[in-house]
Amino acid sequence: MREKATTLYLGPQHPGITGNMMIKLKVEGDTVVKAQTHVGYLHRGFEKLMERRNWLQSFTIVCRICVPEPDPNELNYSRAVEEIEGREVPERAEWIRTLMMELSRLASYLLWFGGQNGSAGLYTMPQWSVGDRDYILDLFEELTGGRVYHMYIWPGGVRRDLPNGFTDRVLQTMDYLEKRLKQYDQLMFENTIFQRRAQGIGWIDPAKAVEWGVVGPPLRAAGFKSDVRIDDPYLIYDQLDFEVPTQQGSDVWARALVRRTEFQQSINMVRQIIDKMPGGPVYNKIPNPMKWTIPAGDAYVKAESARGEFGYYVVSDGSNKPRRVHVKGPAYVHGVTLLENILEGANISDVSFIMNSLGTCPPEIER
Amino acid sequence: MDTNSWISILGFIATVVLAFTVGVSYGGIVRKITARIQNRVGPPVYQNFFDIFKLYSKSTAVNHGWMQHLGPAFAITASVTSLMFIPVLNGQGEFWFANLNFKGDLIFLLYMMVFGSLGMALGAGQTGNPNSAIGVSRGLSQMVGYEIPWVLALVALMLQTKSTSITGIMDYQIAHGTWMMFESPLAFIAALMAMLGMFHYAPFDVTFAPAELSSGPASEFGGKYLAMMMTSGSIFAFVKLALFVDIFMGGASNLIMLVVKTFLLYMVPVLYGIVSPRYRTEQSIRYFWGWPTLIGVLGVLYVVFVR
Amino acid sequence: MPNDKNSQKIVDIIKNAARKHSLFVLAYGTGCGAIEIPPTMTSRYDAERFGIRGMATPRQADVLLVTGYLATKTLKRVIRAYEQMQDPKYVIGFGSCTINGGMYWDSYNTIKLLDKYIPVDVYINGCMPRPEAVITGFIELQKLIAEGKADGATKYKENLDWYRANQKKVIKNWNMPDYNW
Amino acid sequence: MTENSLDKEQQIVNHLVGTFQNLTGKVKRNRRIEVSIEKKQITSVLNYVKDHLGFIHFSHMSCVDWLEDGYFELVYILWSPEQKIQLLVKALVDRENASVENADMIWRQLNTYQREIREMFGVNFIGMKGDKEFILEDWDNMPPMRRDFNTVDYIQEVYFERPGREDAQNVRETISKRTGEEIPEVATKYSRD
Amino acid sequence: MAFFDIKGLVTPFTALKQFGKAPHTVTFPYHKKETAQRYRGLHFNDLEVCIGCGNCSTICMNEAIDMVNLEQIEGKAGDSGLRPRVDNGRCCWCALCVEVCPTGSLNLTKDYIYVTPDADSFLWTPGVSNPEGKDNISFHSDVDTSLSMFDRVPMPELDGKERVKSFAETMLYYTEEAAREEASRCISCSLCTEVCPDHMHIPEYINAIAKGEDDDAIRIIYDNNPLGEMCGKVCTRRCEDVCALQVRGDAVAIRWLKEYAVGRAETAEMLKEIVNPDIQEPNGKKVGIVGAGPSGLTTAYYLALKGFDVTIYEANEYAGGMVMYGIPKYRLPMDSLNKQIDYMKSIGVKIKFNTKVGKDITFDEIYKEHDAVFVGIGFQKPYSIGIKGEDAQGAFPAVNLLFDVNSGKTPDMGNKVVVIGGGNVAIDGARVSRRLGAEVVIMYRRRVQDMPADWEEIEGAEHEGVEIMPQTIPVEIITDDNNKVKAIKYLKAEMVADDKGGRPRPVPIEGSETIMEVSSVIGAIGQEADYSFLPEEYRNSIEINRGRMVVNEQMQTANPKIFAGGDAVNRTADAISAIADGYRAVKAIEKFLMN
Repeated sequence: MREKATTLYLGPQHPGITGNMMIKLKVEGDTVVKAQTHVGYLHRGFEKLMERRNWLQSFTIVCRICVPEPDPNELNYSRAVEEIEGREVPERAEWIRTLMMELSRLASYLLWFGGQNGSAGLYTMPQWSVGDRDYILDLFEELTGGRVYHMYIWPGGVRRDLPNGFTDRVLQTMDYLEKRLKQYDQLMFENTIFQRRAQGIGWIDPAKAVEWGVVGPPLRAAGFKSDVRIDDPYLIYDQLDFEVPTQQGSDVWARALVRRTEFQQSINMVRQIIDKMPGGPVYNKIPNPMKWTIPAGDAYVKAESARGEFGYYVVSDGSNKPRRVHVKGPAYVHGVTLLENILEGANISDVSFIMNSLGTCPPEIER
Repeated sequence: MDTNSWISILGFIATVVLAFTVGVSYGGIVRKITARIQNRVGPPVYQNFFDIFKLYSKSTAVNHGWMQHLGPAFAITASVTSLMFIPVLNGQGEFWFANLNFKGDLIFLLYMMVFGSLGMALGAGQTGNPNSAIGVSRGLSQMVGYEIPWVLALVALMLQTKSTSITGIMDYQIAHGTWMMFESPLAFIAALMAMLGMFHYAPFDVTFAPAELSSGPASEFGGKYLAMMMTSGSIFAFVKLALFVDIFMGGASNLIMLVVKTFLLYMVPVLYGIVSPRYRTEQSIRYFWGWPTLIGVLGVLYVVFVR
Repeated sequence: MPNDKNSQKIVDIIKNAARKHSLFVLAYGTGCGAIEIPPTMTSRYDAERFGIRGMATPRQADVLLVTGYLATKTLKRVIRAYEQMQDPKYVIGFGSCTINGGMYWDSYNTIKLLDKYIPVDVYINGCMPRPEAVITGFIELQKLIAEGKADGATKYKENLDWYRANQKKVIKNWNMPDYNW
Repeated sequence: MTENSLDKEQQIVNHLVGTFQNLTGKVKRNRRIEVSIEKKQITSVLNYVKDHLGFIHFSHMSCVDWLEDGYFELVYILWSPEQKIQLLVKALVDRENASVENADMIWRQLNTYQREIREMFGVNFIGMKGDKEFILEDWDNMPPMRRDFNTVDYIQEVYFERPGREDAQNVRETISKRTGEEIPEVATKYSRD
Repeated sequence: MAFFDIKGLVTPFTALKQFGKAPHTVTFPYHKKETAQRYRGLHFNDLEVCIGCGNCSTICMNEAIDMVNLEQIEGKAGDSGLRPRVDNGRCCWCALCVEVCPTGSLNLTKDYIYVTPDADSFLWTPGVSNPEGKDNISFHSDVDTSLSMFDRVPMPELDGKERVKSFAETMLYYTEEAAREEASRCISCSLCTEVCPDHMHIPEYINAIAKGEDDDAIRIIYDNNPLGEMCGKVCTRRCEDVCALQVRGDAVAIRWLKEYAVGRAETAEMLKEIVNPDIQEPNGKKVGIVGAGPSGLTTAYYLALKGFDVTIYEANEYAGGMVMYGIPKYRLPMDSLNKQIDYMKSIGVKIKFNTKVGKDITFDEIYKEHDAVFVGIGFQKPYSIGIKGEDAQGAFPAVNLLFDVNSGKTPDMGNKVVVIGGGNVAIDGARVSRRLGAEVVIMYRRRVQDMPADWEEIEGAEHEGVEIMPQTIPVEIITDDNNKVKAIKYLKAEMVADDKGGRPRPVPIEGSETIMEVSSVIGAIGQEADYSFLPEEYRNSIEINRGRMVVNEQMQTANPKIFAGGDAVNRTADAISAIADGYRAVKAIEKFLMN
């Protein structure tokens, strides 16, 4: 039976949409026949803004590019600038940066736990996990002075050293999260209904995944051992002991499991970092920021964010302002071409669910 | 009019007030309990009263045609009418707040309860909002799902008690000194599983699923409409609970008993909802047509062949 | 709605008390401030204590949170959502961006002064405002409602032409239904 | 990471230089290769590296506006998951009526990047499908990411600024007014920005 | 998919256990969570510490910070009198303003709540809007974390032992790289320009150096100072005392950067090519200048550029005045000065050397011959020390010693020299004597930190082996029978706090008399002007008050045709003030003659 197709606008104002974007769905009955992503609701023209800001000023705005996970932006920007300029970063700063990255991954996964279950109607989970995420934000606040926007990793190192007793509080929080993770397991991962919702949904063809530009947990859930932390090591990841989990299912459930495993991995990594962190300075001071110029050159740096490869292409023309900073967030591919593709044939109930499993984050698509 | 009529009318008004109060308070208590399970403080228990009063005080300037006005009106009429068939209390063969009842009212009630939803469906359909339309179709599909075990359970009851009126079933229980949930456990289980669907808590909240359909049929209803829908929902919750208590749990001889029984019963869908994600629509229907229907059929067979 | 608490009728006082304690927030994350809404609404800060809860559609909501900058493309949707909301309705502006452009003051695609396009009842300072600040903003809004001073919607109706002119200056292709309630 | 392991990278560069005319390349650092090609070679080079050299993952595509020199620089950033090498393919396009051949049949996600670049820089990709509007809506000005698009002028024209800050003083002016110092023409371009 | 998975159905219900647990909700506003120690909340500015440099305003990419006048703040030297005001409708709390604040007065506090219905009330003047904020400071910068570069690029100099061997320049001056680095420290606040008597365009030329545009730097310097290189070597650089960076670190080496810039032009021709001044057509007016000191040269240079016919009358063989003869060559080599003067000559300044006014030519003649006269005679006559035996052989003023040495003579100092005084001239005298091979002791009445001389000079002297005897008051020069200096008698002094709140006074300690054998005593306690060249009538027509010519703001004396400047007018005894006087006189003379 062929039903008449209706058009359903999912967003921009819609509880099921992640962030502020819109998906135009052509629906027959409960089945999506065509999906089209519309972005641009959060476009601020970051790259244009940076043309008018000098190298240091730009560092404070890059974190706004991805709100749920600002730290990979700061890290990438700083690393790109350091690579072009050839600036050395003190070892301790690299360790603190890694700590930031892993904490931010944890925070991002907690938000994701909430989002994934919120879109599935299990409202207890967001209440728990987003509430618990706040403890990580507390750590960020203590370390950086800001809850959400840290503006902490800057070219040359990090802004401030760890405060007294900070490592103890990090370890306490890790213990707490590990305890909570068991409860999450019981509520979510062992929940039959959740499993039935997630299995077989949002399938990405593993044969095409790499070519389609899938990155991060979705790619690992398709069976590829792909992680920037291993493929193109940065910071001190080569000194940490961790594994890249993979799954074969390539569906929402497989992605959930990958994230679940990585969550535990990150907790372990944070412990290792705290354990091994060397002393020393945290910051290789930059010159007077108003007169700081970077030699001409370009660099493409990337980091593994919680949602996948986050790339920055930075070009300097030798002046005190960046020529071009072009951001590639994982959602750029996930949120547009990939999402449009795998939504075809999906049930409307699963649209938001699938979108969450890909980690779509509109601000990094349009910037 | 004679005195009896006056008493009936007064009793009826008292019933509505009671149903409203209990229904809305339950809503508040549920929010509080949910909050505690979610590790937070939660709103005050009287929060839902504020919500409803506030919604009544809002302007409603949206106009999508007269059907939209009728939708909530249908819903509230249906809920109040349904309420009129529910004997609220029983005692020594007398029924307080018995309101209307007659032979076969259980079957009539079945229709009445559907009638409300249909009214809503018409109203929501009129708004032209695709979310509403999809929500309505989902709601009706799901209703078809849970009505089957529900009707099966009621058939079992009716066969067993040889009565098609609620008071008849209550009489049966009083006369036999037992509750139907023990007399006819399979029917009770089937009805209970169907009841999960009736309350639209997760995993069966497909109709209003916010992440999918904004809020489904209610998408275009704000202000007074929403207040009416909330009111009718609260009364309906009471209707369903009281009906369940009446026919399965021997009714209640006083208000405290009523509150205790209905509250305990209410906790079943609520707590299940707190720990469950939502089913997809077809999963939900498949669920109702699976175990609950099977048990319902068994319940009927049990009554027919064993009793 | 009378502006002075003393001249409020008893009905208004009751109405406003109910309105104050029941604020339905439109779930629309317009900008990056939306990231602090989940913590505010969930277990750690739990705004539901004040009767604040999210609502899925504009029809049902009382409060529009403009969480930060508005791209012109979003502004159009925000206006639409705002106009769909039922009276009385309130707007809370989050953070620097709604006040004077914030860090996007020189962006070609974001509006700078929110109150030129829709009336704003309360502004919250910050970038982003923490959950505590957000809650303070709600408390301030509750206070205004109780005093009958949160009358942004009335202002909007009275000065519709002025608002429309400003809106149309930014939104070039104006194809929206009239606002007639 | 060992420093002497740039052989792999150098091999690829040499291979590419040998395969294509007018192609120059260099190893930027380990795991980073950069090649410059001509505009008309874009699809053939991209196809070649994808099919023969294992650069199957398309990471990023960027465009840099070299206003002073009069061209756009298109940068295709590819990744080889096997060899773990990032390849930057750069091609220059004239700023005037910039147009390039469409490459979204090689990687379909390239479509998104090209749409963005078309919208933000006004580079025309010949034969590309997809809506004209991607991020912006009803934009009737110069493509905004071009460097000659002046944001400040634009915002002054379109948006409002909150009054109340007119009493702001410039430190340099305050001091020079106090001392009667006259700042010569030649110095003004070195004033604090 | 198991059709009936009892475990999966039951396990989620374990979540219900949470019902029994106390909620972890922060019940704000009833219970407030303390913000972190470095939380970035609202700004606080310590108004007393702030110097209004405006660096916060510059770094702010949101243009959120305005510098505004406040009622309670008055501008003064080293303080622009402006204070930052933050537009909280722009701020993003990145705290870069805190990181670049050179004084550390601007901080962020733990307060962050500010909620209001009024959109126009978000202008926040830190320190005024929240006077209590001082106790609440959270995010702040200290010297280590601040982005201001507090450490000066070290200046290479000759080793002290090397230096005393010759009159070679002691400072080796910045290389290009060092100069760029040093210049990039400058935050361009321009507080320095106010205290510079000449109001040179300091931030601009430093910025030009930082950007690698040395030629532009020279042009900017030559805008109002034709002796840039001289200033770069010997200026008293009051600018560096008010540098925003010196509050918590080292001031920018403004003087040496200027030296670096002008020093790039190695010859007068190069200088002319770079400065490439716009010389106006001769206008037929003649101006005579008495004295080729800094003020006279400055007047001459700028007047010549404006098309005047300028003639300088100089008593000595070389131009430069005190700069030429009063400053030792290891500080200011003759080549350097001559280069600058040659350049002036090349644009049309005429200098008549060896022409002492009053002897070789009368003032009257000059007065009559020119349309205006500028008198820049400076201080040549040293004050006497005022103790017994100062007319002895071997006791002489430092200026005379410097004059002799700079004129190429090698006076016989003996082997032990005492220099009396604590100013730059005293140090110069001491260091010159050291180079002539003597043991040198400086006697100064107060403490070392009270010495008016540059600390660099004092340090330099110490490196060269000059002994400084602070709190020492000479009372008598003991002579031998030939009236030749034999020894000096002095008293030790203790510092007594001044009752009136002034600086502590040295009071001699009774019975501390000591006698030290010396071969020469050099007095360096100041000089005064010599007006003997002026005929009585002129001396009456211009007003001379306590040895100082009185001028109005345009450097014009009571005789409208006579202008004056330099030490004899301002008594500061530094070159830059003289240059400033000259520059001001130029404008006045132009106005006087052209209208």
